[in-house]
Amino acid sequence: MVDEKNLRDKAKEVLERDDVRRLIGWARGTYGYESAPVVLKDASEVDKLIFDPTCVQNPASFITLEEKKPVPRGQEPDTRKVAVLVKGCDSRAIVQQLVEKAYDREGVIVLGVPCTGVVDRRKAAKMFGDTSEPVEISEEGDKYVLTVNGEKKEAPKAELVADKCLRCRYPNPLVYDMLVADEVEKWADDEFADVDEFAGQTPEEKWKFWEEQFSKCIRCYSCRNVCPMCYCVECVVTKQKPQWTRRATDISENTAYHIQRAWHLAGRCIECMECQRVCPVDIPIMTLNRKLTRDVKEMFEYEPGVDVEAEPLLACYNPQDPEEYIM
Amino acid sequence: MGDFKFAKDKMAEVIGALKDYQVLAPKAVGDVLRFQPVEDPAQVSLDYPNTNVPPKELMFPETETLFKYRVGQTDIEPEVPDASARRLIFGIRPCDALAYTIVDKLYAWDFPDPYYQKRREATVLFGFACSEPAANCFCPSMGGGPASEKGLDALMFDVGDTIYVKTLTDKGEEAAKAMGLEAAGEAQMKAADAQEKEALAKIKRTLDHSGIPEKLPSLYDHTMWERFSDRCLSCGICTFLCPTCHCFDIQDEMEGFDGRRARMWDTCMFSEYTLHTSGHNPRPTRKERTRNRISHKYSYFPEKFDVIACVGCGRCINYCPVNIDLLDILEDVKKAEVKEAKTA
Amino acid sequence: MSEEFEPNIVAFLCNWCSYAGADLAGTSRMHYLPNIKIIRVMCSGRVNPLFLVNALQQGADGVLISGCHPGDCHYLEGNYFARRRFMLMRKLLEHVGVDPGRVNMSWVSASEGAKFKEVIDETVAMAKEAGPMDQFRRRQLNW
Amino acid sequence: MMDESNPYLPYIARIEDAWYETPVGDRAVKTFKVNFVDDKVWDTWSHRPGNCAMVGRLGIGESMFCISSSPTEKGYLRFSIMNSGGKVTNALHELEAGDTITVRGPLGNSFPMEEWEGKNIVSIGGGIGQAPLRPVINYVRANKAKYGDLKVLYGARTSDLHCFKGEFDEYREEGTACHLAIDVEEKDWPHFVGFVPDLLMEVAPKPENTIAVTCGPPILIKFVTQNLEKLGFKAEQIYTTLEERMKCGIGKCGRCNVGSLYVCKDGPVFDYATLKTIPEAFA
Repeated sequence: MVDEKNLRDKAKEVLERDDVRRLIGWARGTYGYESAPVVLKDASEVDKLIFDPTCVQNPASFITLEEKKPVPRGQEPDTRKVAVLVKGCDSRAIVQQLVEKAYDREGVIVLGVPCTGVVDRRKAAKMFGDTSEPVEISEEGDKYVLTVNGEKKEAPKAELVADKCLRCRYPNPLVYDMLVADEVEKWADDEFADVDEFAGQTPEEKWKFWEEQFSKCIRCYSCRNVCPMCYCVECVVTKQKPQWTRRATDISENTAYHIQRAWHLAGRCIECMECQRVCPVDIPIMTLNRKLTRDVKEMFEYEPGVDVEAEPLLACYNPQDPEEYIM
Repeated sequence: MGDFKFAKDKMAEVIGALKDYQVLAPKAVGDVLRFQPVEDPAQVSLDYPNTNVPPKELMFPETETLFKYRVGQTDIEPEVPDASARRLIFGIRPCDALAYTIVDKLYAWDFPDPYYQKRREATVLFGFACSEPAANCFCPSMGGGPASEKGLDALMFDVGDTIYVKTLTDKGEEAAKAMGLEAAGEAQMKAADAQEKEALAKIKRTLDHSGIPEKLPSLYDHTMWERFSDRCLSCGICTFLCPTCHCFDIQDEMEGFDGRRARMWDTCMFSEYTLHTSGHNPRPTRKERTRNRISHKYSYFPEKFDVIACVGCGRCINYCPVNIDLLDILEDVKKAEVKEAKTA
Repeated sequence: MSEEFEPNIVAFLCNWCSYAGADLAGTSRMHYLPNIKIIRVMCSGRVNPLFLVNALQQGADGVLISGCHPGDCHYLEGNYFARRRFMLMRKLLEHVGVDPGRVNMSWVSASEGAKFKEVIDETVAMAKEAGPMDQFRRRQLNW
Repeated sequence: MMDESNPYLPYIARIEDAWYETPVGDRAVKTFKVNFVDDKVWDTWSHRPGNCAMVGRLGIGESMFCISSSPTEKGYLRFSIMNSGGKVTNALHELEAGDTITVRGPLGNSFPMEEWEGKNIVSIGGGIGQAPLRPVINYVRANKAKYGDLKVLYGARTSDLHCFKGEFDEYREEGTACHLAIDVEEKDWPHFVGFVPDLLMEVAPKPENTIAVTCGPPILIKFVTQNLEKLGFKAEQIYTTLEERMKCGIGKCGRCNVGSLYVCKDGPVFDYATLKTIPEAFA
């Protein structure tokens, strides 16, 4: 369990430093089963910070989401650091961003939060209904205790926990400057059973599934924007010259978009599942990423986001790489 | 206008009787509801809080051809929808119908938009009163309500085994006749009244928007926007799923020698929305874009058209993945001191 | 009526080996199938996997990427990068339901005119088996 | 006016003549003199100085450009377009005489030429910003009796980059003051060297009964308006045109708003007094 007082004290300590510009963490949401990501700029605000199983979002996304205006002539750019609270899965995003040299390691202060799983709001809403009040959730043994509209409710952890946590192999942050709680023990492993199950279908069955899913897409690009690895300044799908993907929403362009999105995460996806969580039309986007994760692991024995010293997968090669289908 | 009813288990027959109309009703793909043409009337169900994607897409489709052409030729074929092809939206929620009346004003303003207007003319709106409002509904604060009649041609109430239909316009009356409905009695009307009161009581969230339209312009430089924009993803969920958001992009597409000019949904939350060719962007960061979204809905639109471009459907709150809560922002707007420190 | 389906194949050939191999096949008067539309690129490593998706969108029934044999790349390592990319892209497309026979890769050197003919024949045969690509082709959808 | 039943339908126009105003290359300015393929369009067409039109190419797209010919120039329209490297400007620059383009307009508001009757006019332009000022100048020249004194102040980085070079002598022959400027000293340049705001201070037009119209890069507009106020011009006497990204041109698609005003429909011409009330206008 994370002691919120300790978390806030550490955050305060960091925010009081002169060389820190902002701290990204979680605060209580305004309603429902999810917290709200929050960017603090002043030590006086640290009481807003929380950590509990509602903290599903990946704060690492918000490091690269910040748009910097051009610095006016005669002024110095603000080089102060960004502090960020991360769970184990979120920390992999930072590792991968560092692997890709998205920013300097010195530019960020990572406060690691060992995590024992977060709640999937969709599962919780199905079980306990919608609520216009924020729900507090605490973990007691293998149960979650929720306060929904003032009433205490209980549910087995396994039924509410997010899918990503069911196969979490990195509950403890992989990169950090300080931990705000003691490390926890790993409780799960990833056998890629979901990938195998899907891959067992015929091409017709697969396409029938994706045709239905992709045609739902409204191209709001939230899956792209929330992704901590999608930090290009100009995205290929919105590029006009040349225009690879058209803005029209039809099955052709939507499919092309989703293939491109998944492809650009090949060997980079760190499985925080944010893309799938944010989708307003419930497209199981991670099914594509999971397939690539598995293939990358099998073919190239590579796992993104675990080793800061690693080279990006597609920026390196091994002469012995598999080439079974090449004529 | 008239009061009618039909038995719930006769719904397929009632919809099937609408031979002269294309009937559109909510259809689920997985957990996601959208209005789609009814293929099998037996599949229509009225058991839902509201559709994920608002029915604005029926008047203003995600992608819509404006006209077609062929390379090297100078004739242009407009693709204006046929106003005589009648459609009936079965089960539209009162908030979404109210949204049409707001967007109507924009599309009727000076250069009337034939694409939107033709579709709108051809469509009959059969509303469905809410008995179980969702957690983030606040329609009564925006001039609507769970059984608001604004913009509707008929309003249905689910009263036990029966659906009570109250027709509100000639268009609605005509459709009700085509459905072959029987007359409703006192009992259904009373039940409907009771249901409306009950539903109203279930709506928890409220907004007092008085003063907001006048105050917003003075908060142009205010730091409060950053409190929300710092966690904004710059995605299009809030605007694409908003029943009153109406912005679009126009692009040309070529397929061999055939071409079309089409318009598609666009959103002020994307940075490329306002990006000039020169690279200059008048709204370069999420702060300006968030401010523009709220200001447009709550200040610029009412300034031009005398009505706030929001109906309180709660979709932008429900689907925002980072909990940017419209009501939260507006509470901050009300609290903000105009003199508060400007941004550095 | 039942005309046999003739697939459209877009082939990205590297300038130094495969394109020269195709040239050799031609000058040697070998007869290879005419279904292929060649796009000459400087190196197989230049082929962005998006080209492949875009080709399938624009009416290709199959795509072939061909470069120098591993170790023979004019730019030393371009084909190694290409190999990684297309191994993964093929798997991804397969997961979406695209017949893997539509995505082919080969190593053809400048002296392998005969191999080039074989590769083309095989690619066309596989695309024929997969049938017309109509899954996410642009067909003036919603026009 | 436009096809009232469908404001999205463009007219097809044929390019009668096309020439470069500035040396060919990056950010070159090319002027197109166009005429409608269907002569009947002229029966309903009427534009005013300051109006814009969506000019485009089928298959590429359309963008908003100001009509750079005055309504007093009959039988054709002129558009002066800078190749800013975008999809549409690039494609338009490929076109030559005989090619067709699409024109949708006239759009937006215009300079209140009637209100200005009897007043002196000062036109202050920089670079391609002269394009919306040219119709004002030509309109005043064609209606000399109705207006007072006309002064033209115009600058660009080099003398090559001056648009509408051939017309300056015409202005002078008619007795219109024409003050030119370049940023950097050039051999045999008889006119002013320096920025346009400085040129303005040197010419120092009197504010009495005078309207100042300015257009150019944002930085020029900013300093010109400042200097005009120094010279005693009131905000109501200063007019400028704005520009934003546009798609529909008729106030529907949303993107060109500055505050509650749509540049495409409520603009592009604004007086400085109005702009002062909208912080976003200078974003």
